[in-house]
Amino acid sequence: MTGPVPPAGAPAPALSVRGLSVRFRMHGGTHVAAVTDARFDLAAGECLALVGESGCGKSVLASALLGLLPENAETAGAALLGDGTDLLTADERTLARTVRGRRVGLVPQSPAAHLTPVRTVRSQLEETLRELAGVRRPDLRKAAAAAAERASFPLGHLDRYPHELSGGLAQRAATALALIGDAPLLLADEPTTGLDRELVDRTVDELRRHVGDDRALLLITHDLAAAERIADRVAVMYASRVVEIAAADDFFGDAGPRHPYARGLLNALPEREFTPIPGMPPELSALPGGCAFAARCDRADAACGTVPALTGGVPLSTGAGGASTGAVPVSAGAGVACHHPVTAALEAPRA
Amino acid sequence: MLELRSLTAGYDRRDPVVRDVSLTVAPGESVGLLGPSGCGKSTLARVAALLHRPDRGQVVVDGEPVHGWRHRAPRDRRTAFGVVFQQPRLSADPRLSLAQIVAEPLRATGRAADVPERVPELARTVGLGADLLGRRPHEVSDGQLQRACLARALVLRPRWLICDEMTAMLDASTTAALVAVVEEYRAASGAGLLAVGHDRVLLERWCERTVEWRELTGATGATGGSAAHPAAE
Amino acid sequence: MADTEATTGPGTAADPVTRWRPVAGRSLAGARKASRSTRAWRVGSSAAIVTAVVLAVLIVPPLVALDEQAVHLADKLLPPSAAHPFGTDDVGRDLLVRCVYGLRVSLLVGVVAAVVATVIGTAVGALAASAGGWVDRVVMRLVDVFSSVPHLLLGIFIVAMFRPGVWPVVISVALTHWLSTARIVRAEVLSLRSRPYVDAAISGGASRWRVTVRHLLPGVLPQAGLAAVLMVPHAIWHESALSFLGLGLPTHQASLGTLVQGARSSLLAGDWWPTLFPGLFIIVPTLAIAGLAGAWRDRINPRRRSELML
Amino acid sequence: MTRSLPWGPMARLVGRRAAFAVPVLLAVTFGVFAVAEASPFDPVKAYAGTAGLTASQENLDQLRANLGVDKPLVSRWWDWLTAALHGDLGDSSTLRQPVADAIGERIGWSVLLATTAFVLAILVGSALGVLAARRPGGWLDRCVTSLAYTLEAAPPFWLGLLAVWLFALHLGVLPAGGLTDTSSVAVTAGQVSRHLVLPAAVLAVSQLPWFVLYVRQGVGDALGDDPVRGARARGLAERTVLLKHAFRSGMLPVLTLVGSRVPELITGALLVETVFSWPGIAAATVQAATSVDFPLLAALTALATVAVLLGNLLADLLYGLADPRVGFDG
Amino acid sequence: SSPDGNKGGSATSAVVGIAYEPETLSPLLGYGKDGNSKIFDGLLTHDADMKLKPALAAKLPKVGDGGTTYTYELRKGVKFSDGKPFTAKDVVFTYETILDKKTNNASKTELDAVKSVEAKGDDTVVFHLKYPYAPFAERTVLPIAPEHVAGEQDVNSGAFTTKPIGTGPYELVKWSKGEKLVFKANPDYWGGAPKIKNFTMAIVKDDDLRATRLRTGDLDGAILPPNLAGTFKSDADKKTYAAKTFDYRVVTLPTGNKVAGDTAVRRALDVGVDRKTMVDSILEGAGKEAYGPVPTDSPWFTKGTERKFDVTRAKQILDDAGWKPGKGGVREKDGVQAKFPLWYLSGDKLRQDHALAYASDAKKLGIKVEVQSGTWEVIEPRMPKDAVLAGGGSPADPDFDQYTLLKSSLAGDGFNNMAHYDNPKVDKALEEARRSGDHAKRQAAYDTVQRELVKNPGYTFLTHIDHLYVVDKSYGDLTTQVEPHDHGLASGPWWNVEDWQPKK
Ligand SMILES: Nc1ncnc2c1ncn2[C@@H]1O[C@H](COP(=O)(O)OP(=O)(O)OP(=O)(O)O)[C@@H](O)[C@H]1O
Ligand SMILES: Nc1ncnc2c1ncn2[C@@H]1O[C@H](COP(=O)(O)OP(=O)(O)OP(=O)(O)O)[C@@H](O)[C@H]1O
Ligand SMILES: [Mg+2]
Ligand SMILES: [Mg+2]
Repeated sequence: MTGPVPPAGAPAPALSVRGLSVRFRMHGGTHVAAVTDARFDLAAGECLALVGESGCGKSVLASALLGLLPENAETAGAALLGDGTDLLTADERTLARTVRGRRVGLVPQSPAAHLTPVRTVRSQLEETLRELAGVRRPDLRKAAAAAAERASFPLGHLDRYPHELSGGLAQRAATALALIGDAPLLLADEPTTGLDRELVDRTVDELRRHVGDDRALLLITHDLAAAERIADRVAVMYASRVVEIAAADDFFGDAGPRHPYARGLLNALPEREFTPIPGMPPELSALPGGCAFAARCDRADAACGTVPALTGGVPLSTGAGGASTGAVPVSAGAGVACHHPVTAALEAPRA
Repeated sequence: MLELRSLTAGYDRRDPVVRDVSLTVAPGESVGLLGPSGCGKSTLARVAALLHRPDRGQVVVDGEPVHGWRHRAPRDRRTAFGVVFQQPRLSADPRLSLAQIVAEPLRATGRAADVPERVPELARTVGLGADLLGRRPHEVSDGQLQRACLARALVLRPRWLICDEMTAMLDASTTAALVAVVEEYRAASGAGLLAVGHDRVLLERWCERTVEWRELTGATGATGGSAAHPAAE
Repeated sequence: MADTEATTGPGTAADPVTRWRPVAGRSLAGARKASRSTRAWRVGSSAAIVTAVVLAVLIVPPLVALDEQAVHLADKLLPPSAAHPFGTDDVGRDLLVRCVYGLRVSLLVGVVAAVVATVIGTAVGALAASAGGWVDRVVMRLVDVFSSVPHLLLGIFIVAMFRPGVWPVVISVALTHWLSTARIVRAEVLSLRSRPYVDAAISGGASRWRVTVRHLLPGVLPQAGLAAVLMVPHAIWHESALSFLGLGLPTHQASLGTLVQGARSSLLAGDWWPTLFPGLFIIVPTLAIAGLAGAWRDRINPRRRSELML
Repeated sequence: MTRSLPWGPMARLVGRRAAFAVPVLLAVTFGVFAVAEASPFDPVKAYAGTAGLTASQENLDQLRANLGVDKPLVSRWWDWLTAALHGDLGDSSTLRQPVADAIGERIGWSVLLATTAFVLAILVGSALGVLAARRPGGWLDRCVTSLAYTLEAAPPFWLGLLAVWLFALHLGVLPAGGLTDTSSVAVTAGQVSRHLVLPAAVLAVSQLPWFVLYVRQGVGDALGDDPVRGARARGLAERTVLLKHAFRSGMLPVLTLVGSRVPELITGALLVETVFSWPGIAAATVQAATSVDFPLLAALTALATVAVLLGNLLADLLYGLADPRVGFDG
Repeated sequence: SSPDGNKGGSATSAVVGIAYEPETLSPLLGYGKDGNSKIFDGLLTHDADMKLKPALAAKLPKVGDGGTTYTYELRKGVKFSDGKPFTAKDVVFTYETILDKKTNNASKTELDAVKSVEAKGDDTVVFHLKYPYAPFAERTVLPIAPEHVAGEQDVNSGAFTTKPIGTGPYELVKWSKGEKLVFKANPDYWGGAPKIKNFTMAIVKDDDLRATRLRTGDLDGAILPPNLAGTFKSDADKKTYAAKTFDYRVVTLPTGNKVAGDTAVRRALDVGVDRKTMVDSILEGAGKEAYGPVPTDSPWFTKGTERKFDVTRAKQILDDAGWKPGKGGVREKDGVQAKFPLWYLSGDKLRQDHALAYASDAKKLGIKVEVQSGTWEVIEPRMPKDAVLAGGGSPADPDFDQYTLLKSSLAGDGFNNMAHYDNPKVDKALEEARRSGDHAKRQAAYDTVQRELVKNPGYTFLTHIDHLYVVDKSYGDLTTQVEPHDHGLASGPWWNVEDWQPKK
């Protein structure tokens, strides 16, 4: 199920995120730290699943990569595309003309809200085809049908307005739109909400197929089954930080995640224990000084008063190891940000 | 008893989405409704919550057939249903803060006095911090917004809960937490639940009974071929 | 372990090493979004102008007790000077005094008419749209009836029925100008009415009235507010149009509209001051009001709120 | 397979409006009769003009009888109405002409002027509004907005003078007034179109501010909304985002304006025609009103009503088409 | 600046801008009743000095039967522009139709004296009057309509009202309402074909625009208010003509008002207003001080009735009459404050300025004049009690003005005698002057009237205003008539456009 892993020393990754941070300025001078110091690489042909508790900053991370943050946001760090374009500092013109849709595609969360309400799905599809794929007028209808087909969007609903779509239909429409640009990097923010299992599988398979060998996919999802189905690696976010990056096989396999939070997340699945992680996530406007998970963690001790760095420790899989990226040894392949990570063999979760 | 009897509903009289569907939820019972995407589950949920007038058929609440929908339904009828909508972004007034969104039903029904007590209590239950409560919908994540929407649905202590894909945009832990919140409430109040979703595993784990969409059609509500639904391309 | 990492990346969000870049500045290609300080400055100056205008209108004329109609034929059309900072008009009246008096009258006409028209228009439009059905149809046809008689005609009739003066003008402008507001508000409400959050409100037990007031009206306030602001200069326009037809305020009584209107000939003869100063007196307060309204709109706009800090 | 226009609902809307038009017309014409009657204007004095200043009372009384204005209001209205239904609109006392002739001769020019101006105002207004909304707070935005408010305060007779002064006198590029060159008799398309430029532009400019500011506001709001974010994320060109997404959503209030600005347009036309010696019918309206020229006034308001009703119908049809969430109710 | 492409400046055409548009072109409804209608001719017409001369009549009328019959011998061979001959029948038709009750002609009062009109053969017409009416011949300048055309139609709304046919020097080519009237020369005009072949009157109601259009060269001539005419002073191509007029501006001092009706107040105001400054500033010099309806340079003017501006004397008069200074500088007498309202027609700048200047002058005397404006509808009911800034003036005969202005029996009759002036001596003199055919007697009677007005003014006459016209110089030196208050279509330098001899 795992895709091909990029060989070490391969050309620059499709996306390389370095210390990306986003915060929102709020009233009274406070800040909401939505993303803090994210660092990871995404190679061509690879699919990275980004999971984490609701509100931990996944969508904000995606928005930051597309330069679509609201105006009260501030960013830091860098997010480099394969050719060195820094998505965080590129000017709007570059982003609009060459990046969005063309080099970085997005399946937005809340697709219904992201469709223009006064135009039919068909017209929005055709327009995108015309602009991004250069399809000429006579071929538009067929191309639109084909694009809809890819995302399992029923052709009979093409002439509907967004408000006339069910949640799942809107989701599929959004996916269809995002696939048109054939972007080398695709950000899919919850592309399967509102879909039934069969459609989820079809959709993620299509995404995987789309990625193939030369594109990369950042799959933001709550649907761990979907992540398991197509992801090569899994990144776990908690309270604005990436707390673990692991190969999917390890994460979902016997070894299991190493961060206590990630383990809790898996355990909460209905097919497993279906119990929430105790306690509540911290408010991003007032993050605790040390490890943000400490308050909910049964392993916490005094050491957790400092923020743990994302360290590789022992490479857990064949994933593109830290060695290849030199200066920032742990950011790319796998790692966990925990003072007391779980060792694999000990506590592998059983469904 | 919430009975949906041979309901036909949709957005175009000539081509209804929901055809001849029947379903019953007993008080205190939790029913999960499974169905493919786009088959009409949300529509049915809206009919059941008295928000959408069916073309044919009857909704019977506690033995009394419903005659008015939306504003025409008597207020206590309407508020007997707590609804969590599928798309939190669209179902939250963008001008109100989360706290106001939760408090709104109390205010609308003249129970503003309860606000200072109920809202923080519910916020705690669904896991919304004070900081988030002061923000407006576009300043929070979808999941956080959905928590507020659940709190809004519960604030009037409804006798029937209708959760339309409540957890679709939630992570596993939050899903588990919110399901726990609903179950706790049901245990305390004896409310009936109609949970709409796609996730068979989840619904089977959550609900006492799950039904498939295609089982609902036909007068008996047991058998009968489903009308060709859009997902069937 | 963490300490070793501190040099390669920021530790916490508050770490001084983190170099934050605002995104506001690059929200659009080349567009320099006004920085917060210029914005605040703009709002501040608008507020200052409006305050000054209100003070001038309320305090100056009674205090100074100048005779705005005193004619000094010998001093006609004097350019601005120390004695007459704004110069004099073609029968030798001091333009500064007349501008201040005119401001008083015109602002009264403009603001009262705008407020009345907006309130009526918003109420009618919202009522029609949220009631829907035949109420909507009948009310909107009544609106049609009203709008069918050209505004100026209705204005002429109304003004003619009274003695010429400020109030007939106010009434005639207010009564003829709520119609577009009503239609705009109705259309917006119709569009908002079908939003899912209205469903949520209904399910929460909100009455029709409450849905309208709490969820629909706030959504149309920007539209109605814009109509109101636009109405201020428009009312001044109307007042001078009525004068043009010989039916407005007594033409010797200073109002900004009539001042500008009366100065046309002087302008052709090359005397600019009788036009310029009253013109500025119309435009500057209007822009100031518009500026304040814009700031207010930004405040109530759910999306811009986080960005604007007053 | 493309979604065809919703002819059924549209036809029903048109039908309903047509049915409503009858009572509306009755109400408006009667209203005008009543208001004119209640006004202090005296048709006889107006008819007599300056001659009336020295005319004897007896002469005036005779005139009153001749003009038929001594009858009670209701019967006058009824007479007018029944005659009008038989195609006789009566004689205008101010124009000393049958109303049908008077209107027939001049209405074309008014319609030409008003529609040109309106179309111009909508197009230019929308364009400026979109440009201003693109960069809120930018210099273009500030210029356009200030200009719009300024123009809103400038009545057509002012703008008219300024326009003539600039274009006819200083630049000498456009004629200053009239339908054709002042000394020529023939009405040629070329001449009319040259003479149309200034009055139409002035009328358009006087209508511009609402369109500019509403488009600006609508587009500005839409630009901050999720759908536009979605369109941007898809990588659509800025032009497309602006026109096909932000403007498509933001122009909805403007469509309403199309209907509700018709009365203002008529008001504007009424002044512009006077200022530019344009031989249309609107200029006669004021005279008809102050002279209480009932037949002419009633016919003109009926015309205005039809224009307003059509404008509103058009607006509602467009709105229904442009915003599928609203439909064709009303 | 000399505009290129001056369309009208060519030798044979002229375009003039006027402010008023006639409602009708039918003489039967009042068009051209004071003569000079371009399309039509009257039996008589005025020359430059406003003296009567024959037009359609071959000579001036013979007056008989003690001033009650007027016999006109008609000019022979005159044709209407449609080729049909003009006969006595047309004259009878015209007058009878005007006097017909069914005809909506508001000025038929002017023909009140007429009992009947009789055609004697084809070329003699006899008017029988009800009473001797000395100025009757002045009334026969009114245009003659063709019976064969106008008689076939509804007189009030027929096509003739907009498409007239007459005997005059010009034929109407086109009347584009609200825009212009286009005339072409009548080649068969009995007085000889005019040199100006095409004559256009552009209707430009707005003064400022008219001035601008004149400047652009679009117009060859235009009537302008003093301040705008002034802007052409330095223009080498334009000449300004100031037509002398009988057009006065007057403040009515109604007898019904305790203050304005007081003779002392009236007299004080009469000498205490600064007419000279009004002429200089408001009229920019284009006018004269007025002391009565008759302008100071008219032969009918009674020398010595000029009032010298004298504030001291005015105050003296008031003091003597018991008007004592009260609070706020306003005089009082018997508990009555010396104040009264003064109305002017709203929108009329000239009257407004006169009213304001009057009020300012009155204030210096201790009389508070409250200036107010309104339409005639508003003003009319107030005329018996409130002062009004009125205007009027008709050069043809002193009777036309003075009788309606001063005759006590006409007080409150419409706009006649607005001040409710009541002076038996004046009444008697007016009646005498009206009935007498003898010039000297009439002169004496009007002298009496003017002297009485000094003793008891009733009105404060302020100015006689010149009508200013600016015309392109290429038409050579033009003349103007003495003009009445009403600006007829054909007043101004183009009163005799048919006789213009353009230079080029
Ligand atoms: N405009 C904003 N202003 C302030 N805070 C914001 C804003 N947008 C998002 N946030 C905050 O940033 C955090 C991250 O939000 P984000 O939408 O990325 O969450 P998420 O991980 O995508 O959650 P979900 O799974 O629910 O979509 C949330 O806590 C949210 O409250
Ligand atoms: N307002 C509307 N107007 C017209 N058609 C609509 C409208 N809302 C929904 N539909 C259509 O009705 C059908 C059923 O929609 P509904 O939202 O009930 O589906 P659903 O079962 O909830 O699907 P999902 O699981 O994707 O949310 C769909 O085909 C949808 O396109
Ligand atoms: Mg998200
Ligand atoms: Mg659904």
